[in-house]
Amino acid sequence: MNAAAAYTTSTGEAFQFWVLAVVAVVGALCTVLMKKAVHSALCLAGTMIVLAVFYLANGAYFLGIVQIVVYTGAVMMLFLFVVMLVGVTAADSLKETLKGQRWLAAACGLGFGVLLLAGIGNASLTSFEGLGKANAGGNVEGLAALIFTKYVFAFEITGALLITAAIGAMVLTHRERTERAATQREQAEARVRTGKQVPPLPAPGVYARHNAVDIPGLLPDGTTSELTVSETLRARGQIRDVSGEALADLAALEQRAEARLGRIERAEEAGK
Amino acid sequence: MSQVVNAGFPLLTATAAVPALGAVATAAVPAARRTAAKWLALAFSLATLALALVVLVRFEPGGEQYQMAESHAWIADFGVRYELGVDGIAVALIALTALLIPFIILAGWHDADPLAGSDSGSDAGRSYSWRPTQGFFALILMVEAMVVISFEATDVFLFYVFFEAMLIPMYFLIGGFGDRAAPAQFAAGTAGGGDEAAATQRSYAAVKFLLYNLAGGLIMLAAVIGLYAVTADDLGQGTFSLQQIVQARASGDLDLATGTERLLFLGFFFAFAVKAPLWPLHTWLPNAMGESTAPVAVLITAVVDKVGTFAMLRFCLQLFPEASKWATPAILVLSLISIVYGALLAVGQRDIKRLVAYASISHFGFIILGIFAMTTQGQGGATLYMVNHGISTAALMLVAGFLISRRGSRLIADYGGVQKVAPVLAGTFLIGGLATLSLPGLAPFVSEFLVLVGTFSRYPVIGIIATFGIVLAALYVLVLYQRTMTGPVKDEVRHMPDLRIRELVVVAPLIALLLFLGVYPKPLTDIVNPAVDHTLSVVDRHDPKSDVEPVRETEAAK
Amino acid sequence: MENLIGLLIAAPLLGAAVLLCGGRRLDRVGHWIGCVLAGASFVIGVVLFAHMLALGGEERTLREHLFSWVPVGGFQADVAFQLDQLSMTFVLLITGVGTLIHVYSTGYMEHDERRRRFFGYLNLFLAAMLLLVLADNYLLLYVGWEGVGLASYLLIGFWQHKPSAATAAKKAFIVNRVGDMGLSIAIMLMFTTFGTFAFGPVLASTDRASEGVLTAIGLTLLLGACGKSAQVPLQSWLGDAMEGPTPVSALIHAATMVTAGVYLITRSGAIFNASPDAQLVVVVVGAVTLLFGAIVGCAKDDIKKALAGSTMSQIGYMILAAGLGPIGYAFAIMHLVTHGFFKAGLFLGAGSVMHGMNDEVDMRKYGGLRTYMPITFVTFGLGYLAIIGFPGLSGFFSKDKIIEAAFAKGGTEGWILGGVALLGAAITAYYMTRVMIMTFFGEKRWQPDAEGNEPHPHESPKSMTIPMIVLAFGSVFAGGLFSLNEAFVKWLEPVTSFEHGHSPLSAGAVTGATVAVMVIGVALAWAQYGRRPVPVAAPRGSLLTRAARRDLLQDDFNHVVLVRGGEHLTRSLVYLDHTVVDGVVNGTAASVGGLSGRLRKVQNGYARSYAVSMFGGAAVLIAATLLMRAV
Amino acid sequence: MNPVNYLYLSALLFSIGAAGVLIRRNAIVVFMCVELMLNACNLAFVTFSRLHGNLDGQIIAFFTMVVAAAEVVVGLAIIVTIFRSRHSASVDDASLMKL
Repeated sequence: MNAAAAYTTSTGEAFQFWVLAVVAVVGALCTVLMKKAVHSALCLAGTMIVLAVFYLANGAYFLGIVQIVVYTGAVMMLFLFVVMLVGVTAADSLKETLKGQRWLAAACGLGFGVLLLAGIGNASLTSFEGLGKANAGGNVEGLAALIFTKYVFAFEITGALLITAAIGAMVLTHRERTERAATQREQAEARVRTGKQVPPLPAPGVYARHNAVDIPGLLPDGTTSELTVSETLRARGQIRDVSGEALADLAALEQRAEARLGRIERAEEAGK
Repeated sequence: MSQVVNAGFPLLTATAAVPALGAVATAAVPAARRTAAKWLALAFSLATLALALVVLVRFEPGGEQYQMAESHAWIADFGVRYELGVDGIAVALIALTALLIPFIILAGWHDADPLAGSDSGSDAGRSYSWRPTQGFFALILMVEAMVVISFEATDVFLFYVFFEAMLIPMYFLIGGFGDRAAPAQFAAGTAGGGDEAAATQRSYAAVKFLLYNLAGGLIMLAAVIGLYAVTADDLGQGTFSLQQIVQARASGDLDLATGTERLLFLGFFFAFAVKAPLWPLHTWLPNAMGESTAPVAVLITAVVDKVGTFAMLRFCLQLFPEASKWATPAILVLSLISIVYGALLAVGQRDIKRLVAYASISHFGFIILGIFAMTTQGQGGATLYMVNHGISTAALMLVAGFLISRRGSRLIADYGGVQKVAPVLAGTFLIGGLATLSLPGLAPFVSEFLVLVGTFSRYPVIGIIATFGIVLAALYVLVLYQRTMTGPVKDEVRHMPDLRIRELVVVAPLIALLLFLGVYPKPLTDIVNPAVDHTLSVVDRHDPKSDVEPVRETEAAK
Repeated sequence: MENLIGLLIAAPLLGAAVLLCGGRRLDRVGHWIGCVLAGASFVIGVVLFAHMLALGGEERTLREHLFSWVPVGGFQADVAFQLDQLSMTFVLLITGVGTLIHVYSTGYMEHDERRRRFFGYLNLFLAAMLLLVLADNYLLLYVGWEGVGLASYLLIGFWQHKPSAATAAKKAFIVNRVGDMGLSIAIMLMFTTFGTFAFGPVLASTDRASEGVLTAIGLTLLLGACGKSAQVPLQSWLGDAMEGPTPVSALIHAATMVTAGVYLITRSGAIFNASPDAQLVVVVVGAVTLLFGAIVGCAKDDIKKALAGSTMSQIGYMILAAGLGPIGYAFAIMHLVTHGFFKAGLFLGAGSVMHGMNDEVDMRKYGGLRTYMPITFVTFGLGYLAIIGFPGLSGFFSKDKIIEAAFAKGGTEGWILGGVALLGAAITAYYMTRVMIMTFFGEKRWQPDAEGNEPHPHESPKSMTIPMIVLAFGSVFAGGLFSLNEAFVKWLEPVTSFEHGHSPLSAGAVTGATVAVMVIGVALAWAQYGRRPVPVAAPRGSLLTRAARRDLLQDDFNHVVLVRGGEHLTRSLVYLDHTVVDGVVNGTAASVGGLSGRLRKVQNGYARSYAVSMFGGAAVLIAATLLMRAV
Repeated sequence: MNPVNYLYLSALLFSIGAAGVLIRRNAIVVFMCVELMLNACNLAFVTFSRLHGNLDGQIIAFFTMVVAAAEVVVGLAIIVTIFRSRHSASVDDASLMKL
């Protein structure tokens, strides 16, 4: 069946193409236009999956799988990790700093696209064999045969390249500690010397119903204390301020207590 | 090739090589041994002078055009040869160069000493590595070497290389070694501020000099390449050799299209006109001469600029005779403008050195006028003029330098009554000035009159207008002398010392030479005449005949 | 014998060299060296004169060829001398008077610490002047011509700490340069016309050249003569030249140098004879100057300036005579010689007076000096009589002849010229008498000067009086000797080809007229200055007087037109050179700088904008290739 | 349907990616756009291999993926380092080339 799918573009494939092509383009556009990096990453992943499907449809089964596994699986996840590292919610303002950059870029992209399309339109693409013969012995075997015969050197070199890249990545990201880490005593002395926040930081607000690190504790006057939340969350602006409802709960509690005490008094009168 | 390449001692190469070696040696002298460097440079320049005199003696005026020729392949692929040879004109100018350099070195004896006082502090810091004196004298010798070899080169490319390379040492000489007069001149501000201003002025002048000449040089380069292309087309194998090209043109193997020849001519002429300098390409000269020290100024105007006028004679006329004739009217008018214009501006100057500079512009006008008058008297006179102008300007400018170094100002207004306190200085200054206004009995008169006669005999009107130059010359020289030397003695100059021995040694020989060449220029004319005749035969122009055949002495005696 | 000619020049030249280079150690003997060498040259001159007399009239021209000076192509200039009767006359005059004045100067300059240099300059002048009159070609003459100009420059400006002196010297040199320009153009014309500029060939072949050319040559020569001889329009320098020491005024600006113009015209007689137009211009110039100088002389109160005006006027006579052609040359030279005697004498007298009067020059502050300095009075008086043409004294003979010749020019021209000459004679008598009276007669008018030291007029030392006496003798007898059966004319005839003029008036009538006008002039002057006392402060005077005091406004004209105009021209040119010629270049440089500065902004360092340009470039390339393919 | 449409699609995606590279300032997103461009190329390769009926196109696409992976690894490492040093992932902040 896949052989047949190889060299006749069936209406099914056409349908599939038109639907998925739209999806792919939309995904690509979102990748470019989304405000938050996370969203871009997800959209890109979607586009890549679509592309994987297209590979399969074009009879490149091995590549299709690799596309899903390596790209959508590994590379995109790597992206997401980095995004997390940098800060998911750190959205870069879309306000352009370079004068005219955006319009130039758009124009370039557009013009380039037009050029490519025009080029493809002019190209005389008459031949259409389909991969029937090539994939006769199985697609993977065919590729393997080529890789290990004709493209063996290129293959080896790409291997070397990968290793180098891996080492390079490690070298770049690894940070050697150049000076001895300060001991607790030293830190304490430093704190005393600087004179701010001598005791340990206060704990976050902990209540019967809420127990989370992102809730600041309340000061005696009922206002919140930023210090009680870890600064990473502070930096991301993810502090949940619940002081309002806490006070409301307190009020309700007292009222209920009043009621109970009242009932008790009535019970005493009935006993006489 | 009608020239015999003498296998003997390469005299011309030696003449150019000795100063070059001297430059290297002088530069290599350790920083502390300044005086040693000076003496070394002087010795080398004197050796060069000796060699130049040998050349002068061994040159037979009657002989073939280019003598003591040397010829070796240099860049075979492009037909570039290391080809040297001297005709009478070149011999005279080489002698002049070699003669002037020792005086320049002597005159600049203290000009490059590290300044005492004001910036000695900073100097002490650098004194291990900082070696201005060695640099100064090394650069002067380097310039001498390049000038000499470009007088000798008979290969256009070889000439071009050194014609351009000359700019580098000159640039550093102008920009690097200012006038000791500068601080006092800006006496309004603090001396330091004065130094500052002077330094900026200086670098401005140096850059201007460089850019002007580079522009000219680039255009010439284009013309040189064009020439090569043309020869390559017509002769099959391209060449830069002057003699080959001239012969080929004479024999008709090489005939340039009129347009091409004119373009090439203009390319060459532009470069030489900048160097000469010819109005309106002259404005670099006053700045350069004004800002640099007097010896360097002499080097510029008396030696380096001569290469320009010399090259007009040797290359422009001989390579492109037809185009030269075509361009003659325009060039004559330009040189005429230079003469009058330069003189008038000299009258209007307030700065001694700039005055001399504009005077030189006027004189260069005379030289170019003589060259393009295309008569024996004109070109002979022009050649003499190159030599005489070199000597006379050297005399005037060096004495002016001594004067300036005493008072520390270049402004004419700062002087007055010097004659009373320093009579010898004033006397030598006056003689230099009289030479500049070409008083009969001093060398420049002969050449100037020859130029005038030569021009007049072919272009009477131009000749007459040029004659106004001598009145203007009298005007600016005497005004300068009157304002500086005569009148009541100013307090600033009251204690000015008279010329010292070293300075007398510099000036006296020059003055003696001026007198000698003024009274008995025959040796020089004998050397120059054949060369001039040859040039004229190449251009084929002949002196106009006199209208009437005069009665001979015999019958006149009746 | 010929090679003595070189020595003639060499002696004073040597003196100049020794004195100027000798340095202080010669200060004590310097002046004597100068006198001895001048005298030596005079002796040589006399010897040559004797030798020449021994020869026959025809071969009296001695030549000496030293060496070839500037040989370039057809241009052959030699250093060669030619001593004929004309040159001989000048040689004797120059060396003779020169020596006397040297002697005089020893006394006059006694108290000047730069006396040695003064004598050096005087010797230099003698050498140059001798070269001028001995040269056998025009170029060599030109050398002498400028040489005397230089000497006069140095001597006028000798007291150069006085700004007035320095300015006067400069003015003299530059005005002369204008004349020299004429002379050099004349030489060029000769070279292009005849192919040579030696006296012999040129003068012998004038008949072969066209008259137009000859006129041009003549006029340019005249321009030169005007410069050197202070003729209108180039006369303005002579008055200021009196700033120089008095011996200088006597030697250079009265006796010798200023007469060089006359020598030039006489020497070039052949050219002028061949071109009547040139001659006409010459006589006009002479006549105008004659009156001009005389009028100026009447108005000056400065004794030297008055004498200078008189010099101008007398040279006007000579030029006039020279312009008359063969009938005048001889008399021009004769008047030149006699004038050399009496004018030198007068100047020396004036110098002696100033010497006694603390260098006071204003005649209104003199008066009655005849009793204080008798010798000066007598010699000055004899010179006075000579110049006004008192019968029997030398001035009488020479001037009378010139006036006669002027009439002999014939036609209305003759009458006009003769009349002018007569009028000049009258004015001469007038102003000379004025000088005489104001200086030596009347009561004394001098007062103590600013420092309060009263001048004590006294007779000058021997060294000064003796030359004055000798010159006085000359001014008395020279004319008479020369006129004894026309000795002088005959002597000069071989050179200047004399012919008798045919005057419409008889010689006697002319003489009578001359004497008559002379008497009238004297009488007028006596009436004005002799009968009533002379006011010390100069009266305002008539318009003419005031103009004449200012040299008839000629200087003002020069100042306004030439000096001021020149200043404006140069200043505007300097500005132009700085803004336009230089501005173009600097403008180009500046524009290039600005452009690069603007281009620099493209390199903003943002990777993205670089990327845009790269990407756009790629797009353009693709488009280009596609288009190529499409085409 | 004509498989050339795949090529058109790849061209479109490539242009969009390019525009993104030029427009976005967040280095990570820029990288994503680069990936997008690479994938577009891959699609073209694959399509061509199908059109011409041989597998070389796929091989090239395969190599492209490898290289892309390497590039991502190193690139992200660089981004992280930059972020550490200057607390920002904006490419404009790394504009030290400006004079």
